[in-house]
Amino acid sequence: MSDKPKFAMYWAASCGGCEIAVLNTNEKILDVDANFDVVFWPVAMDAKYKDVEAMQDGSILLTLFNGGIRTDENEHIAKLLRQKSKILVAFGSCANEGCVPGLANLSDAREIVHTAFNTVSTDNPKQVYPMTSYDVPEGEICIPKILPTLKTLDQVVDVDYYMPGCPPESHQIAAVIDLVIQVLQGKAELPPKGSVIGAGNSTVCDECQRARNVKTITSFNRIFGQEIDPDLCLLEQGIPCNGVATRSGCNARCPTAGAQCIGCYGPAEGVVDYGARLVSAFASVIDAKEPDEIDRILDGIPDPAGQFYRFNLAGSLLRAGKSAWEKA
Amino acid sequence: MTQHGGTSPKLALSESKGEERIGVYVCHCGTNIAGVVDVQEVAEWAAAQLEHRGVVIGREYKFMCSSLGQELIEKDIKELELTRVVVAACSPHLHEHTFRTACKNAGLNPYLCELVSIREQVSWVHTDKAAATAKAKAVVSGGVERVIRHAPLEPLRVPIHPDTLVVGGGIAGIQSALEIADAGYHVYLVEREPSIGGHMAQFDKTFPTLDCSACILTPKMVQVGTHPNVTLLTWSEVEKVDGFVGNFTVTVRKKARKVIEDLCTGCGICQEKCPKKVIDDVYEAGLGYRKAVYTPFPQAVPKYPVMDVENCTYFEKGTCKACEKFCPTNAIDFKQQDEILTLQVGNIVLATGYDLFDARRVTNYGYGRLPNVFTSLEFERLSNAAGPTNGNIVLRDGKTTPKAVGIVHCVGSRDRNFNNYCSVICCMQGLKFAHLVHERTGAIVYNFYIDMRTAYKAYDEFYQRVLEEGTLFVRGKVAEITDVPRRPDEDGHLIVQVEDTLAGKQRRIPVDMVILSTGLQPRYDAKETAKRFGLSCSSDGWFIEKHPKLDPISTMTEGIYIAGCVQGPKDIPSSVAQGAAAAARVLGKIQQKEISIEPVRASVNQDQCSGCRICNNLCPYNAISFDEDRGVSLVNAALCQGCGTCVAACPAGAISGTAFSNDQILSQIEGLLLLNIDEPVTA
Amino acid sequence: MQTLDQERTSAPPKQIEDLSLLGEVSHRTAGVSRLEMCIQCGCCGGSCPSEADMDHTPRMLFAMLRAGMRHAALMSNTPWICVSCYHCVVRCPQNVHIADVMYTLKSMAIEAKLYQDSTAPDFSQTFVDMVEEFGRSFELGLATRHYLKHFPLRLPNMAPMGIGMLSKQRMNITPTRIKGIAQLKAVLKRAKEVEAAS
Amino acid sequence: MTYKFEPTIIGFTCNWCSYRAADLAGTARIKYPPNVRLVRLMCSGRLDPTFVFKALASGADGVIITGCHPGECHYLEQNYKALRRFQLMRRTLVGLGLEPGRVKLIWASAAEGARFASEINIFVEEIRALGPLHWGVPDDEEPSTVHSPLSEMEVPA
Amino acid sequence: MNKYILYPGCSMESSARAYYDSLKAITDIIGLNLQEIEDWNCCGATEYLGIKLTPAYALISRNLALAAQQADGTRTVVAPCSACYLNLAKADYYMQEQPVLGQHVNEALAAGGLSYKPGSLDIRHLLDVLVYDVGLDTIKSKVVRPLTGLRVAPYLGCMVPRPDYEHRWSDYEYPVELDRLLNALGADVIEFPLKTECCGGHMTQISPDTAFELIRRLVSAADEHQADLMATLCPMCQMNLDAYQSETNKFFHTSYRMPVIFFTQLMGLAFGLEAKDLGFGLELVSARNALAKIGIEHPAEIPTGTARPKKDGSLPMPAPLPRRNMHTEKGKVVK
Repeated sequence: MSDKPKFAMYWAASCGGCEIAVLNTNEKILDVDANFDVVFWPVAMDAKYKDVEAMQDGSILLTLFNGGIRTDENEHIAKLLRQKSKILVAFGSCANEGCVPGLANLSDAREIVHTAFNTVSTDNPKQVYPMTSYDVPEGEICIPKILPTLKTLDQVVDVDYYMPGCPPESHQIAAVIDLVIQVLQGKAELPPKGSVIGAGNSTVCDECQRARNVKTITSFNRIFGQEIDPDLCLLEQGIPCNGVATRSGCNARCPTAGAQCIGCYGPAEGVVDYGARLVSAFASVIDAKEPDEIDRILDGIPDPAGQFYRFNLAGSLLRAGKSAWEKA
Repeated sequence: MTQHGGTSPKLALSESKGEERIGVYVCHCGTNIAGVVDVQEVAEWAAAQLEHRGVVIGREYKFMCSSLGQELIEKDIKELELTRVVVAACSPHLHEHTFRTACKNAGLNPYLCELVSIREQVSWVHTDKAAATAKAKAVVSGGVERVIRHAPLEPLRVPIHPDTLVVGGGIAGIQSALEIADAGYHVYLVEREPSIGGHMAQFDKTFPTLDCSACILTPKMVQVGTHPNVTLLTWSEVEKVDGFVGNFTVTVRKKARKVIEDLCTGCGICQEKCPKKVIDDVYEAGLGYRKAVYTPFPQAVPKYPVMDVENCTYFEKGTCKACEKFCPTNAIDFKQQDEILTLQVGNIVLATGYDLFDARRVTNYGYGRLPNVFTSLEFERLSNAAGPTNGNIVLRDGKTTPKAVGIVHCVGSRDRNFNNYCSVICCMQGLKFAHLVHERTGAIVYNFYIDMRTAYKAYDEFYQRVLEEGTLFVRGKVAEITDVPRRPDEDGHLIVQVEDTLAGKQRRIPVDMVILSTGLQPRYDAKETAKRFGLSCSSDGWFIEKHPKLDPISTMTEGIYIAGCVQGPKDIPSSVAQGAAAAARVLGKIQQKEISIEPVRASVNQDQCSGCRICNNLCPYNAISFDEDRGVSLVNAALCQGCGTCVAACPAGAISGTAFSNDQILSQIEGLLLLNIDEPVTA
Repeated sequence: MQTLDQERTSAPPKQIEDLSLLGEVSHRTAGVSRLEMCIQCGCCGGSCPSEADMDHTPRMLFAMLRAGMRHAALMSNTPWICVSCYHCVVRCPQNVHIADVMYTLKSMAIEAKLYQDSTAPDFSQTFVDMVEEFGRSFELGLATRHYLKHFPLRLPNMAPMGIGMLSKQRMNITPTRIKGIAQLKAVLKRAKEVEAAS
Repeated sequence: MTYKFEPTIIGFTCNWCSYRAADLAGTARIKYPPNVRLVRLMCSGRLDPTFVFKALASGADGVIITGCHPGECHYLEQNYKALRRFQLMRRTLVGLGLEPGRVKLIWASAAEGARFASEINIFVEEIRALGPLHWGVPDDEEPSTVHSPLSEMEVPA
Repeated sequence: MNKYILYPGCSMESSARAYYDSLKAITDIIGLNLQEIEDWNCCGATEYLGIKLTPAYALISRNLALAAQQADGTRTVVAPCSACYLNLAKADYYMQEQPVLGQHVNEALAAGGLSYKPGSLDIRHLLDVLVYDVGLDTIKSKVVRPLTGLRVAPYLGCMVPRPDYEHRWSDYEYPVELDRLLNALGADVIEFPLKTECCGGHMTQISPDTAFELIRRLVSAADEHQADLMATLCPMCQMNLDAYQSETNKFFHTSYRMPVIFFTQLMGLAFGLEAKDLGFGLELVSARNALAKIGIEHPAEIPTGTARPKKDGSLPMPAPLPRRNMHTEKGKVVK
């Protein structure tokens, strides 16, 4: 084994997009190889958990952890990697704030399993459900157990840095890799622990080229079925664009391409609850004073929880565990 | 860099552990608090259970606001090196200033003190001692969490514009304007009628001394009219008020008089020649006539007449112009238009007065149906030497002198069907009428009252004087006044039907004239006026003072004062006193030249602002502007009033507010919820 | 009639429960009586068209309730003389439900068997008996029964009127009975049970 | 030990109207249940939905927001912004699985001490009827001890 | 066509037959569809309330329950009789004001398989519906024989305009609805100051002397105002003033002959119907002379009401207060 610093990357409850984003850095990936010894990266190389367990505590310099904590396996590995890593980065929206898998927190874990194994799209006439352990002649087979809710990485272990995005933009990943290498070479210093890296300080509007005016919204509309002015702020056109509250860093990709921001970079610096910011901001610029008129306008946002918490639900203040009243 | 979004609240708590040294002071307020809240337990609990949050001392004391109580805090700040102070006592609206000053005296920034209310919001509204004590602990805990996140602040200094606006030219407004003007400062006095004088100008005599109302009022009116420091704007109304204490911008509509003031000499020829007679609903209370061009009364100030275009023959039919033809100075100008004036003032005194209760609403008293039922204001005109009958007290036929007169108290007052409050002046007014009727006609006079209220100096003596004059008093609320006789002796009379509650029997008393001692009620447009000036009205419609006992002159809006009946029914001496008091307040403010105001202001972190412009039209004071070049929004601290709406709206979290920051409030919420109040149930 | 003075001297020593009289009356009155709000202004007594025949004006009666003068208050003929004209109700500055308080006092007097003259209670009871029997009022039966019992001497005077009413068919000779009389009886029976229990 | 449920309620008040109404209720000694704990803001327009979420997340069973009557805002019209935010916030909370009755907006002027107290009375009873707010806290059910040594497992790829 | 549920009340079938007959005669003309509550019972008048509270309100509420059950596309119950109107309206109001009363009543109703939710019906008097729903314009348009020259004293009695918890009338003491309706019929309407004074109510049965005095006041005032007849809307008032008028005359040694007629009878006359189809002749004090005036030559002008003081030297009177709904605009000054 070389004496290069060790690098690890892990995926918990995630889609794999983060890995692809890393590979999308093109030749920059070679810098990783040149500067690091990749010791654990399930998507890219074969490895056993026991190999990681065997490592000395803190022996991995940098771990990029993507995915939320959905199963006991996720949780086990998160704790393990925390123990073995000097720098643990919550990488991508899932690890940061739950992302789309976090929307499962709107439902009970049992409901989720039920939906997965026994709905019209699943042919399961015998009502077979997976079991966490099963005895076969060869011995006992185990699969991970699902946890009641999906948690973000920092709800399970201490996290050093946060790198948002679904996935993080490749140019931001490249910049972070550059930074770490410069730190290794003694040319730069690490930011304070707890910082958000690979993203901007402001919100998407900061990087959005669309023209913006004083806002008064008389209706909320979906993006299709109407003429969209390509140069004007989408929100001003009644499109519920989350860019106003979403951390900058993506170069306003979606609004530039003509689609509204859906918020994958999460809340801006210092914000406690992402959805609350949007609720407040959108409602503030509605042009109505009568409750009925306000309701009529708000009907244009048919699913406010989804609109405001698509990425942030597991990281929100309420975290959307089900309340008692809806339980059967 | 700050914490990341989803961080758990528990982490936030431990981070600031022990950074501050906090003193917690719990006031007994005699038994006001200590009677319900176990203050000792609260203080001890804070010291023990909140130690990890930085509380180093918890004390309770009989009266924290006393000088000894304040000294206690000052001593602790110095000796225990406190960096934060929490006082649990009364409402911050009462004593926040007291405790901040104590901190300041001990060298601690005054804004590092938090006063939490355990009196108005705990001991006075709860009865269960255990629950109240638990809530007091929660409130203290909220205060501790909040105060940790306080930052040292300096009060903002705002210059005071030396000019003052007085709205309403009745006796209260006149008094206020004169006091300020005499002190050497400029006053704009705005009155919507053609002349100042208000209701007092309509009266004949004033109780209890029976001075002639005009004799004591007109000199003051003339003084106002000629004072170099007073700009008198009659026939004018305030349309809009912008700004805040020290710097109000007021828009006034000066209605077209159709008379050029610079040319008019007030000779009165136009009124004399005007062929159109109109019932004068305002000054003569509907009992007399005026012309279409008129000054409401001979001593009017200013002397210039106004033209009533709704009734003027020229405006109705296009011909006449008698006034123009006869005016010796060509002062009539039919084309004159309303003027809009913009005034800059530092303070405002509102003295817009009252309306008379509409006695037609009490149908059983027959006012408006039975000719010889009069309202108090009608009787004032009737008995006034300058009134329509030259002071002869006669029936509505204009000639017959009544032989028996009934005076009914509490008309429209102390009655849930109309106004539920006591109108204060009606008893004395009724007694005054009794005296005048007795003196001028020798008629038998009955006074019908529920309770005789003659508080204040020399008032009860006046009651006794009227008793002595032989007025008959009947204790009972009059049930009805009718002209339908039941017995021959009732024929041709008005009959006052009433239970004589002291005799315990119903009586029907024939009289010739009934005078309704009509109550006072807020101006019909009081709500709109309140809105225009940013004030609030009580449910009755009177303007709300800052404190009902200790500050009946100020309002919740700094720089705006109230005087006279706009605050509630009152007699002339009280109106004058309040007008003068308001003037004293204004003068005090002007002489400070600048005032300090709470440093509650919003500001934008420009690094974080993305220029999304959500906040741009949220500010009613236009304090938020957008810098096109830099693509960021800015808050002008001089215009900001500190409401915090933009802070709450900023989607990027780029706007923060002093004294009510997100951190402070979130921490307070967490502190408040430290304890829950579920009661253990013994199984 | 028992006057205030007599009550003061002749009544047995005051019982504590008498202080609850006002509350009891208020509680038993339909709607929210607001009886405790009375300011003794006398507007009710002044308004009353039949006050001349009353022992006490309503105002005085309320003062007696406040004073806990149970016997004197229930003996007063005032509630029975009340013609339910509602003048006092709409004029009352405190919006006391005066007419309904009178109904309450009548029912309390009947319960306590405290009244000077049985004419009115009997009339009410006769009326109610007929309604309970038929579901409709029956004027002829009511008038004759009532006058026979209470004003036998006036009957001859009234005869022309009665004959007029009958001849013009303004009085039915026989009572009308509603179809759902059983249902009505059941409802009233339960109502009485509910009343007794509350 | 079992506990009788007593709702805990956070109330947000405006410095100019409802906080003074609360003071007035106190001065007039009008009683209301001790379940509500008040936070003073300068204006209902200052109310950030975060505050409400925070309260509900930290143990409050209900939140009552109070402000000046429409048209009577001390800051001219900021209470309308509070109204709009409230309506969108309530929709969002419902989407997150909360009963709409746990948050309430009422108007109370500085003169309405009695009204303030009666609204508190009503709201406390409404929340009492709804029962305690149980958010499924993530730590509710810790997963049982893992049956097999995970280290033996093939890493899923 | 306006549809309503009708609660006639006992008197309409006996002593006030003229009221019912004339009402039935005019409904089609003015487009009023009244559907009688099936198997209604007596409202208890003013008697049951003085005996037992809950049974009294249960008795009234059985009618409300039946009405709500039978209501077909309407929620308005019309009662022509004052006491019935008041009892139904008051029961509905008190059961809302004091929910425990509503609970008790519903417990009782349950014994008959009935229930009533307070506030679910609107209880209105016939006159209210005629003036405010049908409208005076419609009524005026149906007049073919104006009652010109007939001096009518409008008399409402107590229980229609009072206590009026729902604020349906222009005033408690001097409501103008009946005056306006009679005006629309072309009658000379007297400004009758005692229009809502008491007729004596059940005092004719309990304390006749008291009742006679009240009757005297009304009849003499109408006579004083030179009324040809009094128009009323209350069976009890009609009965007391009409049937007991001769007794009253005997008692006071007077000789009044004041006919007391239901306002619906006058409507029928104005609409051109035959007097005999409108229940005329059922009154004990005959309206023959009064009717003779109609259609005959215009009588000499007689000054109406209390004369206003002459212009010369006299002082102006205040303008009348705008009427409808004045009580709901409490505190608002109408200038």
